[in-house]
Amino acid sequence: MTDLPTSPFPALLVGLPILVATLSLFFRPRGKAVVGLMGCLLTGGLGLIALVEVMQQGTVIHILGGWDPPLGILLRMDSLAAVFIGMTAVVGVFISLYAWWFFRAREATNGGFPLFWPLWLFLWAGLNGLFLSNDLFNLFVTIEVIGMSAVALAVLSGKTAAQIAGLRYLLAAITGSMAYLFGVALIYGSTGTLDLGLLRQVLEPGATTTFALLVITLGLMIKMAGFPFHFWLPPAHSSALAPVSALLSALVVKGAFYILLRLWMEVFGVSITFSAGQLIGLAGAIAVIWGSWQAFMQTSLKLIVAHSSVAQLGYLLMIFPLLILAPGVAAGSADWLSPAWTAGVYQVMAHAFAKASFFLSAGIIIMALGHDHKGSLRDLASRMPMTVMAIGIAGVSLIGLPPSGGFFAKWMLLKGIFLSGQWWWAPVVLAGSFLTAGYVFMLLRLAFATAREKEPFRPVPKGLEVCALLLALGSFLIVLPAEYLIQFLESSEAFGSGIQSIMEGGTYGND
Amino acid sequence: METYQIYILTSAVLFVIGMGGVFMARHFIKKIIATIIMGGGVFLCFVSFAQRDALTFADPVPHALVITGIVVAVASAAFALALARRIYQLTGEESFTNDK
Amino acid sequence: MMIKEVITVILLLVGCFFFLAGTLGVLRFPDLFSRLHALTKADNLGLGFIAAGMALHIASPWAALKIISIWLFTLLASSTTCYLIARFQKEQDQPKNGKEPG
Amino acid sequence: MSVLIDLLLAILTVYLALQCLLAQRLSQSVFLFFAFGLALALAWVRLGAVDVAITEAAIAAGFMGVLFLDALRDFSPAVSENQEDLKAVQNPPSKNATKSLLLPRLALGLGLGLFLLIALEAVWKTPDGGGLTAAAVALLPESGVEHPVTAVLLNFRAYDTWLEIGVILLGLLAIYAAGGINLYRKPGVAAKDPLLRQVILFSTPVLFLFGAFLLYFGKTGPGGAFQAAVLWGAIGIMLHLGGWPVFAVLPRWLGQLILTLGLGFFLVLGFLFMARGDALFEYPPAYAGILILIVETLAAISIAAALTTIYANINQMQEEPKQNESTT
Repeated sequence: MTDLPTSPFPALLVGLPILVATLSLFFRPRGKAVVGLMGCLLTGGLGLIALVEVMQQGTVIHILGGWDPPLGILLRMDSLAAVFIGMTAVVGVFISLYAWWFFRAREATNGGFPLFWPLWLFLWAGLNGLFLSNDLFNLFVTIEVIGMSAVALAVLSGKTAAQIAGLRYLLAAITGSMAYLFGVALIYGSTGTLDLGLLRQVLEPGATTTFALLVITLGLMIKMAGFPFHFWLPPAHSSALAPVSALLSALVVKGAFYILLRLWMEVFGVSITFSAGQLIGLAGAIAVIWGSWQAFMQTSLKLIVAHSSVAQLGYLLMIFPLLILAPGVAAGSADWLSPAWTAGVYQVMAHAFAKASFFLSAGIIIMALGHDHKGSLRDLASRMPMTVMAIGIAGVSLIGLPPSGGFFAKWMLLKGIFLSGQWWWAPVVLAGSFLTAGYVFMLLRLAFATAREKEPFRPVPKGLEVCALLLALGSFLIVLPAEYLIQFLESSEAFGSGIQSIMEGGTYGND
Repeated sequence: METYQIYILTSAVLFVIGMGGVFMARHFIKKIIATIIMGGGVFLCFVSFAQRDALTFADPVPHALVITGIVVAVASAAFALALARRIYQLTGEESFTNDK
Repeated sequence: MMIKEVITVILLLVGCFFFLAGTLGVLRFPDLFSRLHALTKADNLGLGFIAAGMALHIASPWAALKIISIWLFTLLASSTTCYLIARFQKEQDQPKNGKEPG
Repeated sequence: MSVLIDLLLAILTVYLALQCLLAQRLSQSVFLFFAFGLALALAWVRLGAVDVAITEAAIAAGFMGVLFLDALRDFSPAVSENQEDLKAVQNPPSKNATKSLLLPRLALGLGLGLFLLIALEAVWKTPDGGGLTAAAVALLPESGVEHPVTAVLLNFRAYDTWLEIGVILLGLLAIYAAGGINLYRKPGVAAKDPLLRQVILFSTPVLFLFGAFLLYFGKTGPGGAFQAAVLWGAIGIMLHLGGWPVFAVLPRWLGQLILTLGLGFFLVLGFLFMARGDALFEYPPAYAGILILIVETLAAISIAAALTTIYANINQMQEEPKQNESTT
């Protein structure tokens, strides 16, 4: 482990945003925004440079304090982490630019929400830290950084609805992290280490490991709003300021998913049964159908988009049953593992780009019209063609029509489903797509319909529309380097691996 | 029965009490207190293991983790309390109205 | 040696008695003022006896000093709190301008 | 005999936790919460975790308890009964409504009971992983301090501790975000009581000295930055209550500097050594002791300032006028 090349980037990716956030506190509101934006661009650039570094060098590490695990903490940047960091960098930079114009436009009335910048930089540092962390307890600290800054951003608007939703979100987040930490305590007690790499070697199956897996999964499911713990997500995401909604749905919920994936695949393999995977998949499937249906029934644009997040996150959970091999299936013969992993990573990226673009567009519409009732979208195509185009493109990616990133993800998911013979998931994927098509086309139909009476309309800065459109295009462009990207991802140990599930009925090792 | 075994059982009980409290309590403040009780259970679990693994002194790593954890938990609880009080000022509500 | 231990035990027992009396008082007394009285006076006395017993028991004078200072700080804190609570209650009991006591 | 004490303490802790959640009046909950925190602190002393006990008593029970106590001024001023009971009196629910509420609660209760059984089995059967005591002992001489917990906090796992100091600052920012957009508030109403002010003035230097003692003692025994910070934070809170709002009278930049010094210096020091070619937070063993002491001192100052400011902000939420609603 420690013979891997050392790089300063992992440390910088966490340290720098927090340093800039701290510095920005010294400035007055306008200065906070300038320093904050600079910090965001810097962090984004750093993320991309780090991605290139990993592409050239392979996995890099940073041994914090010079103390080897298990006593010390190791930051580890493999290709999976690098791709997530790169995605955060790109989406983060666009959202930051949008936020700059968005808050400039409202500076006169609301003071421009200067606290957005330090909080967002803290959030970014937390996300980078989470992707890089290789230590169970350190992961807890990073999810707390993410959780607190995310809730603080969500309540920034000062609206009552946002604050009630924010408190619900915060209580769910604290409960989730405490459940996670209970699992960590049990794992530490039974192995004496917190390092993921060492844990994989020493973790033994048993009642304690199974229970730890249960509470850790429970905690992370609460954090990523997996069914049935999705209740906090729609109100929190829909009541936040537009750039914040985009951040929350594009990036924050993916953090918990990333840990869940890593821990299941890299650490807890010894305790996972085939039916556990099916259960998670079932939760995902219900989320897909329920979330899409709810989105279809909503009347305001932001609520539609927020419910759609529940559904899109459901797809992510549906890759878990595919990655767990039934007893007796050899890992070598399972040719559906790579498509399933690809589906997961691409679903994360496509959703991040498309959903960010969707929320940013919703923010533009609210800024122009003053509200976001879906009926008001009438005749928007002639007045804001760029925004409607962004919604259209992002919507196509969410539905999963070719040649979008969303299509690629769902196609790979279906491929994995059929190759593995778990055909019962396929109708869910298709039904989800149809329901998504339902609400996306409903919105587009309204946008192109002629209005009976013209609503008052305020012009919005062009920069906002460009950011939303570029992000929407991003959800298509990610398909172009697919082949190269998958090849790169395969250099990560986790990517393409499956779990040899243990027999049902608990054949515990040392019971 | 050794000391650490008593407390480790207590830790599980506290964790479940706290978890139940988060879901079942109605008042904001009680929900926040419940999260702290949950945390108390988790930290007790860590510290019990530290005592079990003691040589000349108890295992220092869980102690350090717990100190970190307590501070983090208190920071989020303080934030939750601030939000709860703000909501009470704005609406006069002391619990989620459409609570499950 | 023997005598010192006997004195310690006696001091601890007396301290326990006062604590018990104080607790009983808090539970049984009718109103806030008499409860405060039980809580602060009897309990502080009890703590004082226990502290004295422990100080005698511990050989090192440095540790004994620490124990005594614990008692002094508790005295300071509890008398201040007692005074503040009592004053608050008194203000509540004598409403100005006919306002209802809350 | 000693098992009996532990058993009693364990039962007391569980009882207090339950009562705290079941209490009818909010004030009871809050006072039982103090008691719960102190019982837990005793449990930690029994388990040989003196550092944790001090932290628990000071931050979890003390600071958090004070915040809860302060919140009592706010929620349902005159009526302290549970809100649901009050509502039930005002408009008695139909039998159906009670029934529909009872069933999910029963299911939840049963589920929790089952969960408790699995949890008890899991913790009871935890295999002995051995912990990291031996590893920590082996590397202690290189850490620059003699107390193993301080070595883990400030050297072996300094990254976690640094992030944690960040979380405290983040908590303060989050409270600003929840309360509105003003970074600075004017001080609240000062306590007029002469006795209170005298007691506060008397306690301030004592608490300061005690905090400094804990901070320095952290090198060799239980104590350290967090414990010291809470004591110093208590000074700030008391001064605030006594009518000397320390942070509101400081110039703005100085206040910010004090708040961010711990986090910033910790990181900048780390970056400096990184520029030399070491890893982040890697200290040369020869200087580790003194560097850790400096980092701890600054961290303690910053945390104390953050705790004071958090209290001052939450304390003044009541007087804060309603913020005008803004459109998304």
